[in-house]
Amino acid sequence: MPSMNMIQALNSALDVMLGRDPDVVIFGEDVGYFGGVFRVTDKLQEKHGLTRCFDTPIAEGGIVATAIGMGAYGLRPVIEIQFADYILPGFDQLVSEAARLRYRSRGQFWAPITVRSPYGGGIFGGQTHSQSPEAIFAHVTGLKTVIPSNPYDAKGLLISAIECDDPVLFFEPKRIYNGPFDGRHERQVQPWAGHPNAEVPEGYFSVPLGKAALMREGAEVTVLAYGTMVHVALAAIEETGIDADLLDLRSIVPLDIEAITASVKKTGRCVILHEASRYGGFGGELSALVQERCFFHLKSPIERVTGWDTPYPHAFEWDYFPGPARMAKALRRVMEN
Amino acid sequence: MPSMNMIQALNSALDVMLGRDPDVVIFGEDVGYFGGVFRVTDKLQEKHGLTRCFDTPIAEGGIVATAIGMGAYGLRPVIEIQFADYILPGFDQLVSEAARLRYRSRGQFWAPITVRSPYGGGIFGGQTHSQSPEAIFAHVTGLKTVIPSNPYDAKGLLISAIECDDPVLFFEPKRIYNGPFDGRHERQVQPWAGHPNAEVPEGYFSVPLGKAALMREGAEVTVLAYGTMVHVALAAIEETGIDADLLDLRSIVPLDIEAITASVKKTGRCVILHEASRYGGFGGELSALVQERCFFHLKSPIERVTGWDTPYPHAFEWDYFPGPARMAKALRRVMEN
Amino acid sequence: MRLPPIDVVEPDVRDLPYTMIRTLDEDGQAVGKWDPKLSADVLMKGLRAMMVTRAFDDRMFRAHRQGKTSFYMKSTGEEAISVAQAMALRAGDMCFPTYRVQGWLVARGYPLLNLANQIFSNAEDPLAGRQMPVMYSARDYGFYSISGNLGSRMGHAVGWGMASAYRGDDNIALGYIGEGSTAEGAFHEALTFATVYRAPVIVCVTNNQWAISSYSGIAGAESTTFAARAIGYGLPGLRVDGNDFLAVWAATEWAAERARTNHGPTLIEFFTYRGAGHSTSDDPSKYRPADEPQKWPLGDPVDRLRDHLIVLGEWDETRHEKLKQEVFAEVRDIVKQAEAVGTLGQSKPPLELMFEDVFKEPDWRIIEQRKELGL
Amino acid sequence: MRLPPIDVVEPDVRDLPYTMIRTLDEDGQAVGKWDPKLSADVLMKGLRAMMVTRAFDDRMFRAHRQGKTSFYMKSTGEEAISVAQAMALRAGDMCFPTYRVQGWLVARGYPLLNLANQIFSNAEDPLAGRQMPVMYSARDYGFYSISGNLGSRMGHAVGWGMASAYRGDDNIALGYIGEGSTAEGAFHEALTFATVYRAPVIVCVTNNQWAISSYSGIAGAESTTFAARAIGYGLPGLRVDGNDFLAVWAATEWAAERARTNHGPTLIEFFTYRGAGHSTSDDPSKYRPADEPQKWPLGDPVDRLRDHLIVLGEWDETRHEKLKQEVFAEVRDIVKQAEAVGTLGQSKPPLELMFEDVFKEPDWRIIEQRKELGL
Ligand SMILES: Cc1ncc(C[n+]2csc(CCOP(=O)(O)OP(=O)(O)O)c2C)c(N)n1
Ligand SMILES: Cc1ncc(C[n+]2csc(CCOP(=O)(O)OP(=O)(O)O)c2C)c(N)n1
Ligand SMILES: [Mg+2]
Ligand SMILES: [Mg+2]
Repeated sequence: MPSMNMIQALNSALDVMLGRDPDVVIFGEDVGYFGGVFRVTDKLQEKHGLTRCFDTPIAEGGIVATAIGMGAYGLRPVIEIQFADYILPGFDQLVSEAARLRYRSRGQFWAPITVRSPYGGGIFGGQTHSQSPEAIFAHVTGLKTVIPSNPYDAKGLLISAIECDDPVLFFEPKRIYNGPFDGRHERQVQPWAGHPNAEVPEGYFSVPLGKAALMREGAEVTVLAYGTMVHVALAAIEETGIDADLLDLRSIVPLDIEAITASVKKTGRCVILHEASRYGGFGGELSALVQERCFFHLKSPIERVTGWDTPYPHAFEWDYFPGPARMAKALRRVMEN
Repeated sequence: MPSMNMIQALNSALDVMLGRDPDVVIFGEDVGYFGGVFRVTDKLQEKHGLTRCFDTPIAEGGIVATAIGMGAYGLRPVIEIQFADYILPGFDQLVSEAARLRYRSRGQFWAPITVRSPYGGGIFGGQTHSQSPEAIFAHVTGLKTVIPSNPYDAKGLLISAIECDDPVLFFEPKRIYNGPFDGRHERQVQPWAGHPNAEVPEGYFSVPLGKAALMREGAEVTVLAYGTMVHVALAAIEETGIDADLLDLRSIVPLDIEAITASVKKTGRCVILHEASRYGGFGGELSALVQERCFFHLKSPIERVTGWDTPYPHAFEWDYFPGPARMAKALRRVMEN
Repeated sequence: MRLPPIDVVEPDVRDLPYTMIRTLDEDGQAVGKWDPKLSADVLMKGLRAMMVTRAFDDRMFRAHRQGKTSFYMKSTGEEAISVAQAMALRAGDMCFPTYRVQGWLVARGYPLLNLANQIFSNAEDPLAGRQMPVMYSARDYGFYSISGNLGSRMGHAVGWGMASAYRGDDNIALGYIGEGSTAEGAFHEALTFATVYRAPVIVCVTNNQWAISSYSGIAGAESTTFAARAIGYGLPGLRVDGNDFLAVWAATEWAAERARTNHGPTLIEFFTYRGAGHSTSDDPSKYRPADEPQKWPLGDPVDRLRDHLIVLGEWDETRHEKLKQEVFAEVRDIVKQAEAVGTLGQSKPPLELMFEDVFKEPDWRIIEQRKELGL
Repeated sequence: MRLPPIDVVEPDVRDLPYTMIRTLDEDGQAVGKWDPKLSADVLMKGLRAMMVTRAFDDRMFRAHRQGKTSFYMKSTGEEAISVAQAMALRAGDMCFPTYRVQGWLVARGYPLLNLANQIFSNAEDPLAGRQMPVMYSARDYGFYSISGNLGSRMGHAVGWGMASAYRGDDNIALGYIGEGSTAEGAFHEALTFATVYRAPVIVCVTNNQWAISSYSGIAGAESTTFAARAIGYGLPGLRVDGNDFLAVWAATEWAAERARTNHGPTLIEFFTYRGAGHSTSDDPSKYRPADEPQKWPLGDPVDRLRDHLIVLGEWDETRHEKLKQEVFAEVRDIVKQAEAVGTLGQSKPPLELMFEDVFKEPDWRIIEQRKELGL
């Protein structure tokens, strides 16, 4: 099986879907001729033509609105928002329109759109090229939110997102586009090559939305993570030698609640890890759900390891980023009870 | 002391601040000559002049952007977004600009703006005149979010918000503008007149941001609520006869974490009540914070009583709205342990 | 007033945004090159649809006063726009409506009973009680889903039109927006996309002079016309007497043919007047002279079409009065049927429907919460 | 090309968006009514500021290749716009910049050392390491806080100008936006507010032909000019040769006087060319001919001003070469000073600063989290 990095896997998913379904169209800022600032749509215009993959004006609200209108006609638009930080001008379109169209029209119209966007930090992108806005979308009824952590899932989940008849936010952890970064930034960068999840089939396959992946099985604590943080969690687990169940959530809407509760009932402990700032972040929802469903199994408080409640600070990236050291501390703390 | 309903109290706060501070300007859709669709700015233009209180074009992003620019110059704009549902076109301005300006400019510029907006349901306003978006703002570092539950607090908190040098979201529970609605919609509407918190001083006074109000003292369970839900909680507490501490949070950023933890450590139980849909709502953050800080004091799982995870359904308003019956059930459940 | 060929480019028609296209003169004669030369049958059909729309609006406004519905919005004085456009466009075309174009549904034959059932939020509400009154959706009648938030669907019209072109269909999109709502950024983004992709779309600004309590000046009307916005994008812009059924029809046909033959988008400002209050929640006497509607110089679209038919010898006062009563009775009877099903609070759709269509398939949250409600 | 009085209304200048205002002809002569008639000293000051800006850009671009900074963006070829405008406007005026107008800071005398320290994110970074390189903020130099997100500060310029007018001050605001970013809804909302409130603001569209890999057509340039956007609002729109220092100056003075004397906003399109790649992350050879910059018909703003000074007899090649070396050395020495403080990763501001200025006063979250980090 060919080895792909995350960019190649995403590109392959788009290529496959353009080939399979004439209703799939791809557009966004610089995605056409240029192939996207992160090269995810590289060569797709050349191969599938100008009407299948094209550039748009710089107006995220307009990009989403256009996609919704196309979706209402019957197409399956896959749009790219160049950085998740720049999705906010399109927020009203996503919340007031895409998320609500099916419900308010009683199923007469719907928006089968996929919104791809690189998110998260770790690339010295500063305040507006590093944020993790997943929590504000998770709160919006009618939107699905997917976050892959490796090339295999990236391709399989993106294909599922495109085939889904609901609007899907597909956040791509840009820090792991080229390698499985585990937060140890002082170490040399690792490529995906050789990683088991970098073995990606050439053709069509899909990974279902709403199913978490058990990345590591253990008895002492349950770790919940997604995106880049899955790799950070693994590093911390190794470092501490604590025997943890590590769940890669893969999608936060729909959420694999069964897998989460089953694991916490088994381990009696839970640590949640995400890059976004803590207050009001998705970790709060996860903590509440676990507490509600596993209260009598819990041996120690559920912990959240997250970014700080500050804007993303350029020069302090590694002080802000919740790396293995902070995660290891939390793992040791929960083991004290 | 004069008795005021919430609209009169808010109007009085604006009137007082226009009188005290020449830098205060008020604007928004229909707020000038007309006095606002909910009459909160009634007569202010007539009394203070066209340049102090005026109408704007229908563009929420433009309204917020204009306020930020004025704030950077040195004014203290107080803007009205006609319904909280319509704040989303201004979301990027609030998050990417207002919330971040002080931090990114290292204090050279800041946005001392107050964004007033009627929010919440209970008035048969349907999908786009009923939503409660507080959670998405609470997650944004750099924004404060205030929600009053009665006329006295409404005036005192609004004055504090206007005097605050940080951007403040000021959500007004429109269902209780005219009376303390407790969710028992089949009963006759109550006016504010006669309610102790409807006694409001004519002149200047303020209620600090970040201090919860203990609306009722009890030993068995802690109830956390804000806005309309404070009254719903009271009704449920009476109905069940359960001896509850009821905290009216009044602001969710900053949050009165001391009051919350002290109360839960005392009672060992906690029920959180909000109108917004549950998943990713602010209740999740509250639940997580309480669990992290009071874990070893908890006798039973922290419960969340909220709106359902559907868009706000017009005809099913009272099936969606988390009224006293649902709240009472939760109170009884937590008392089982 | 000249009638330019449909393949004009904007520089050739840069004067049009500053004039006004009219066909019906003071005496009810159709004059000038823009006369669409419609048959008497078509004119009669249009007249009737406008009268039904107005009668229905009046009835529902009263129904609100009687507590039978939570909310209502009238289109009084603006009926010519939606009715003429619904008739001038094809079945495959899609309009992206505002809450003030119910005339489209009437002209297209959407059952009034559906409208009434939605307005009463009763068990037969076609949108299952999920939407307010007037926020209709009727795909089969070329009527896209309305929502309370303003301006945000113009971009959907552009995308829908682009999809039609992508598929090689010749369906076109028509988007409505009030003059006040043109201030929203979404309006500009839609026009930019329409321009760049040459989308088959007609952008209609219904300038009824008011946005709740604000005069059109709040959106910039004191500096130029709304039709002139088109020049900023290099698009043809027309300014049309919106109370002139024939002018509305002709301008719409011209723009539709441009769109269908791939000559790109057209922006049309319909100059009209909001005859009633903004909605049942509004009291216009608070901000405009009570007699302003009567004083409106461009007249009433129903009267003007009636007079034209009379001038043509196809119609007279007595028949008009008879038709008025007939229409009144028709509306009354249908509303009675809806009332029999139930009005606000007395009847509502099955509760399970609250939980459907959030997603195509419910996830565990919906399933659990439905159980919590005992369903 | 006529020079209209500053109290013109848009209909009187509806032709200007379709022409181009130029003063420097092929031979370096200043011709026409728009010649601002500047003294040789002023011209020299401008020439030097443009040369410093370019030398600094080149140095920093190399610094990135050497891993000394995380990111950089050059303004090569566009220096005349920011330099001439910084000089033509007053100390009390405020510009709302893009990331491509560093010439403003150079012309206003902002210490190059501050720029370099921010670019290296070192201990002396004036913004405490919170911002990327090039996202400057310098209130005392009339330079508003830049952020990565595009278009969203034009409305701040309008509000700032309105506040100045409210206070009775005569400070005006100048907002910059790239031609690609004019597609954002925020641009339209800002123009609508500026129009409705007659704000003392100059809206500058720097049309450098490219938006990363997209040609200006992606924002609508194939249908009309960006200056023509002004007509849509009834505002005067000027289209100016942005590589002509004198024309930029004259157009800016004209618009500034209009704003200062309460004649309202002006939109100016500066026609220029992005001489370098979009940023250090970009490779323009992927999407445009390598020799396009050389082929650019409107020339290089530095060369054109140099030639003009030579024609005036105020300057010659040898002195120009000497100045070039002098400027090079000045930049080199200052950058060396900054390198001595430290470059990316080797030096950074005190960590406590990460937690300051989130709010005016930290709340318990900040205080607890600072402790968690052991501060
Ligand atoms: C995004 C948004 N902002 C504000 C409102 C509140 N609102 C409802 S109707 C209206 C006035 C609209 O005026 P106009 O666009 O002229 O349409 P008209 O009512 O005149 O047909 C306003 C401000 C809204 N519904 N949506
Ligand atoms: C809201 C937003 N969307 C997208 C981007 C990504 N982006 C950064 S620069 C750029 C191109 C801007 O082009 P233009 O406005 O012409 O300015 P120029 O770079 O040519 O000076 C884009 C798309 C962004 N920074 N902000
Ligand atoms: Mg209107
Ligand atoms: Mg550009």
